[in-house]
Amino acid sequence: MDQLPILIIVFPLFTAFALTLLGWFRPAVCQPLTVVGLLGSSLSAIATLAQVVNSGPISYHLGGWAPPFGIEYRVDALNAMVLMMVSSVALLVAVYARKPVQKELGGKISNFYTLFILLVTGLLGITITGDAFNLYVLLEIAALTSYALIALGRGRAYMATFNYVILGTVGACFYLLGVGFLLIKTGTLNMVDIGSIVPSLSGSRAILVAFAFLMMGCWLKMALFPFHGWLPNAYTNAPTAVSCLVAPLMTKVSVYVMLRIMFTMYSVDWVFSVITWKPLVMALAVIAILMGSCFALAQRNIKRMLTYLIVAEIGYMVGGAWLGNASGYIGASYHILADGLMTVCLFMVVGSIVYKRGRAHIEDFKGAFSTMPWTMGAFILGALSMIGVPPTCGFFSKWYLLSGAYQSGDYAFGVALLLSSLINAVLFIRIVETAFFSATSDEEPDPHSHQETCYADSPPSMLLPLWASALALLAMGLYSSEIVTRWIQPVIPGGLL
Amino acid sequence: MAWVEVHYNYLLVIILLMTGLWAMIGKNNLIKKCIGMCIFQNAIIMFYISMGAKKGATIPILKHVPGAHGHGPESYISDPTIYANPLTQILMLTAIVVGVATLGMALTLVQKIYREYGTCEEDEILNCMSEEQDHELPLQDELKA
Amino acid sequence: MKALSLLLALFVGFLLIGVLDDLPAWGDAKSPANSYVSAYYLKNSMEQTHVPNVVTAVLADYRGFDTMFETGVVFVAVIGIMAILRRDPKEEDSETGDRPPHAPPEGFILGVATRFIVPFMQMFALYVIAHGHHSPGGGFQGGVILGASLILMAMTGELESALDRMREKWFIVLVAGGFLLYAGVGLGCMFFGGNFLDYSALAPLLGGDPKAAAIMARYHGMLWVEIGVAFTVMSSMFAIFAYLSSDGRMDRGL
Amino acid sequence: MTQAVTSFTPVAIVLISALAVIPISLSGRKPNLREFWTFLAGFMKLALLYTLLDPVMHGIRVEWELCQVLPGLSLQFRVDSFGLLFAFVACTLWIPTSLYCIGYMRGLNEHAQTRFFACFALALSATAGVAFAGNLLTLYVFYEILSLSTFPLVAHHQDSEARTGGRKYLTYLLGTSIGFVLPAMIITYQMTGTLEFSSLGIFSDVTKPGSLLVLLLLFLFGFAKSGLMPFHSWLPGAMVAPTPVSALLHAVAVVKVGVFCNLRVITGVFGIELLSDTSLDNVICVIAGITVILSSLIALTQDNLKRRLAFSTVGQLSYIILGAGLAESYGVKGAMLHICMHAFGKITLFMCAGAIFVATGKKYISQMVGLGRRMPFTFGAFLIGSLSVIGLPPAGGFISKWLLLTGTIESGHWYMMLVLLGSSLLNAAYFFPIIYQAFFGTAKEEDAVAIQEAPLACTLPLCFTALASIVLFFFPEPFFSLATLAVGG
Repeated sequence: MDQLPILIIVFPLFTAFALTLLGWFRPAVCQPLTVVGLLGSSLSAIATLAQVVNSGPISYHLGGWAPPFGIEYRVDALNAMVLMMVSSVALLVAVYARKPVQKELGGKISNFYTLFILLVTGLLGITITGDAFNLYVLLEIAALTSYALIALGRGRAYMATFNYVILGTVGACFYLLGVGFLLIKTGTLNMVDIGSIVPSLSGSRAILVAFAFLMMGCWLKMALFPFHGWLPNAYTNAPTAVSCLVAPLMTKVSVYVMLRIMFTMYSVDWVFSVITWKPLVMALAVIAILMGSCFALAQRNIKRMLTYLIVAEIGYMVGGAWLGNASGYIGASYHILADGLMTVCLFMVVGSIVYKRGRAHIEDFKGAFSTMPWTMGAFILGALSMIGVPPTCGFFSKWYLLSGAYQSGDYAFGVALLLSSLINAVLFIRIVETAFFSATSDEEPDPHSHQETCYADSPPSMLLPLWASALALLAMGLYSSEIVTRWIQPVIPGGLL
Repeated sequence: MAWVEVHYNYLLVIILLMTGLWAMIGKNNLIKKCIGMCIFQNAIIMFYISMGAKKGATIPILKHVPGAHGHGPESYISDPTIYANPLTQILMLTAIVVGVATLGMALTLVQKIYREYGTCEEDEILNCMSEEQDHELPLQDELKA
Repeated sequence: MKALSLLLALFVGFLLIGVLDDLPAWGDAKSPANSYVSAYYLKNSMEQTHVPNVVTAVLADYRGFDTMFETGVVFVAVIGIMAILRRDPKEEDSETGDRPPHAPPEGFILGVATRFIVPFMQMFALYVIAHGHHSPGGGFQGGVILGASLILMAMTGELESALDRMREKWFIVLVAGGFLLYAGVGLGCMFFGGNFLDYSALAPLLGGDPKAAAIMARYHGMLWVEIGVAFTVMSSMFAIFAYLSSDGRMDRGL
Repeated sequence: MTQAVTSFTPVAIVLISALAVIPISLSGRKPNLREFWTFLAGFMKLALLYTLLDPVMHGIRVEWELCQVLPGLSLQFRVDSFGLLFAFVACTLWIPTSLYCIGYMRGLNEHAQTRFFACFALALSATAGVAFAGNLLTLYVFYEILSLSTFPLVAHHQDSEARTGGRKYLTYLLGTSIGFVLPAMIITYQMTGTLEFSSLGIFSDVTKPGSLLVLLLLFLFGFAKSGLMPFHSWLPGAMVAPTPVSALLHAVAVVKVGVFCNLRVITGVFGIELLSDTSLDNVICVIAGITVILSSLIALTQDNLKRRLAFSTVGQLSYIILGAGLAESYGVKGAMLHICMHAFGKITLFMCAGAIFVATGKKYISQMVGLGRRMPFTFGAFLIGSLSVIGLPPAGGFISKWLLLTGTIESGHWYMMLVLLGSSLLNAAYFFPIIYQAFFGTAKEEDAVAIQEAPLACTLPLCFTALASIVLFFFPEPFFSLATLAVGG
């Protein structure tokens, strides 16, 4: 059935209308409606992925017009994979968000779910579109919805969101400027079309400046090192359900956009031989990894610590993409999936702790193993994946990134990866220690007394998605060679050796 | 001077870009940041429109062949050089609408910040927040009811 | 912070000046931007969509998907601002003190003048929407004029009088309804077998010789879409004004 | 070449104790039922192992592939004689230790016993996983699972002392495994394209000796569980754990896994010939020698009985690595045998330490004057255990020490013989005072009358293991032939 690609967008879009209209009268219906919409979207995403893997890339012409003149949806294995990740993570968070939203955003439930599903539509649109300008419009939709969602938090959220708005707009306008320069030199907006024209003008400076602006736009959106100022404040002050949704998806989709720009609009030999940016970008990635991990060490608030870890993970992906060899590319694209799952799992755990104990500072984890065993069980899986312990998927993305770094001789990047894994190990051991050791009270627990462990774990509607993502981490780890050979291998751009 | 005469539209765009960018990041007052944002977006809109302009071209609405009144495609002049470039104008329609939406959102946030801290100056807000941080009660955090 | 931003702005400026002479000259008709895709639109839009105003043709048909998400941006802005600002008027507010006491509308002349002008504005807006195919205009421009007429009423009279004519519930339904109309037409084309937003698939609705019906289906499809856009833009302009001016309480304007 | 057959038994062995975790944690309310599950799993594991003994003795390699995890690399089990030897040691000793655990935990009325037994079973399945690992990746997977599943055991007391011990335990083990083994594995995979163990070693002779040295050091210090000198201090730190944990884990399972991995790397990844050609074996011998001497000296100064035993374990482990480092068939055979002999000897000593603590509450050697007469069985077993560890004739340790000594002469590292003899003397120096003091010293009055033997559930297993180490001297049959097969094969 060739209408699959557009179904991914139509399902959440029409749910958004239903939510606005119905939500006004009966807010209770919003959450199930969102889950149904996202279910439809993720099923069609999975079907698209299956179709793409079996029979090669799909090209869907919007409005019936052929590509350079109309807008085209170009779906190959890479963006089908990211589509599946985005829609399934959003589905998990939609199921998870029921209780925290009721508790934190009592009055604005229908608004929240409308913005929630429009953000997912925006992200899905960014991932699937094959047209440079359409990507800008969807970037703006995703950005606006995330501004509104984050601003739903209280007090300090407004100032954090205002900074996010300013830097987000600067990023989007840089992207628009880049597309403008491309339009001036190539005359077309379709990514693949641009890709075919760029090699012939590789000498011109306008193409170089266009690449500079596109990259600056992407890096601002994904919060790479020098441009990461807005991310920690914005994601920490956002309500729990919002940070569970925004943290795993926004930055990963921007990394995907960077990959799309580097390897579809431009070509491998343009990025790695015509311009000599590789050392600069590798340096940025290394600094991002080290800075993110060290700042995470210094945090008391676990949610803020996780946001700094996101900044470090971005360093992984950018470094992987700019290594310039096949296993670096595999590592980067595999890490988009792995990191999405890891971040959603850890943020859901923090969300459950905030839901149960009001706050997520490190002291609030005290005695969590005894009172919230299931949540902490999933936390251990997520932590293991973040550290890079084998059976989970975090290990395999580190494996590819490290072998890529070894092959291309970027030892600084390799050492940064190992150092950040060790720092992650220290971070999570510290939390496991607090959770494992002292009972909920502060004084020294008498080891021999059988303190009855009051079982006060979070409700099943929060535990099920949490465990689904934790087990998905394991499954992705075990089937990683399947993912790499069947999905990523055929998509590796030609020039990468 | 011939060089300026040929590229003066890009020069204007660059000047507007620089002022907009500087105002957005450098200015202290939040409203001035929003104004800077508008200047920045309008500069890019001007860049696109100036890219699509042609010397001596009219608006891209097809004109009748002189004397013909039918509605078929043959009775309209469709030579591209006499009409301005429609594509860039459409893209900029979208950019204007996006500009309005972002400005609306930014002003809403400024209003909320003003309601929260009583001032629009960024430095005053920051030390308000840092004061708040110091005497923060142990449990009073992002979930203060 | 100031010096850093100055530095950054200057850097971006010099980066751009460095590239100036590589860009095509001002007004040059042969530049790549004006020759490749846009030349195709100018040559073929009349024969493919029968719409003389090429801007509307490309806006609503060739790149119709872009415009749909553009209305999406407007829709998102309204929902976002509503989510942030809106609160029930009854909620006691610590700073009620500083809001100006309810000022009765000052001038009588202003009231009479607005009541006289507004109907003509709205008539002109409908003309702009309907006549978008042949003359400059279309959904956005018409919608903005309609929105302006409502805002004019709100500013000169009182927000309450404007709200009486356009209750909050109504403009939220209209915002969603316009966007739904646009996406609904797109979905309709899918039911008739075409791709999303492929109006020529609606030809069977018009009947007659299929080739001509396909072109006229595009013509009318665009009109429907423009109406959807007009609804959304109108109610969103008014909604943003209403929320901002009444600080989310939707009772008294500034 | 040995013909390979695929069968599910190795996976069954690994999974039995892992699956046993579920009934154990479910039957938390009824302790006796819970203990029954542990014993059931232990005996089934042993039975399955016997079924594997026969094919392996005839040189058939049993293989099983779980799933392809990386292109050209899969989670794969391959049982060869060396792996079987180690699995035998771990599984046979699990049963007496479980009995000992019941006696100890109930004797001291410890809390959270269900979690204790569940983690114990999980640790054993990880140990079996390491034993049967077919390639370096599977070995690394189970190595990590073992470190994580033993953390709740080490930090069982949940007090501040346990916290520091647990923190040091995890940071050392996780830090070195991620910091050193991961890059080493990746570099080897890049260089050779495979991580399978093969008796001739997988490095083609073109690789530069410099990078080989770096890789060797990364592996040796990466597997920090083998307690080589700079990375050994987690072992004494882990003595905060209850004694059955230090008995089975820090004498048998955890530390032996570290040594087993190093031996696998030395024999399977580098290969003995390559080591002797590039004279890397001297590097191993020097590192191991230093660790042996230093740890034996430190053990002399320790007053806490468990810390003294811990440092003696560090020394004994380096015997095994030293044996492998000789890069000569006798040395390697001696090393493999020493794994088994030392396991039986050291577990007896730790059980005695635990029994003394349960019966008298004494931890420090200076307090244990004249207890021998009151607790004859415990101190008798302690005597036999220390004989085995020192390597004197009636106990099994003598055979492995003998092979190690012949190995040093055969391979020409005669100075290593001095190290071995010297450290044996040091072993005697820190064991015999305890025994002498216990039997011939005069106990203080209140000790003389109040003390009597630890509960039966504690003394029975330690007598069993003491007897076993004596029997092994006369009849070392399954282990000896397995070791000869491993070296010869």
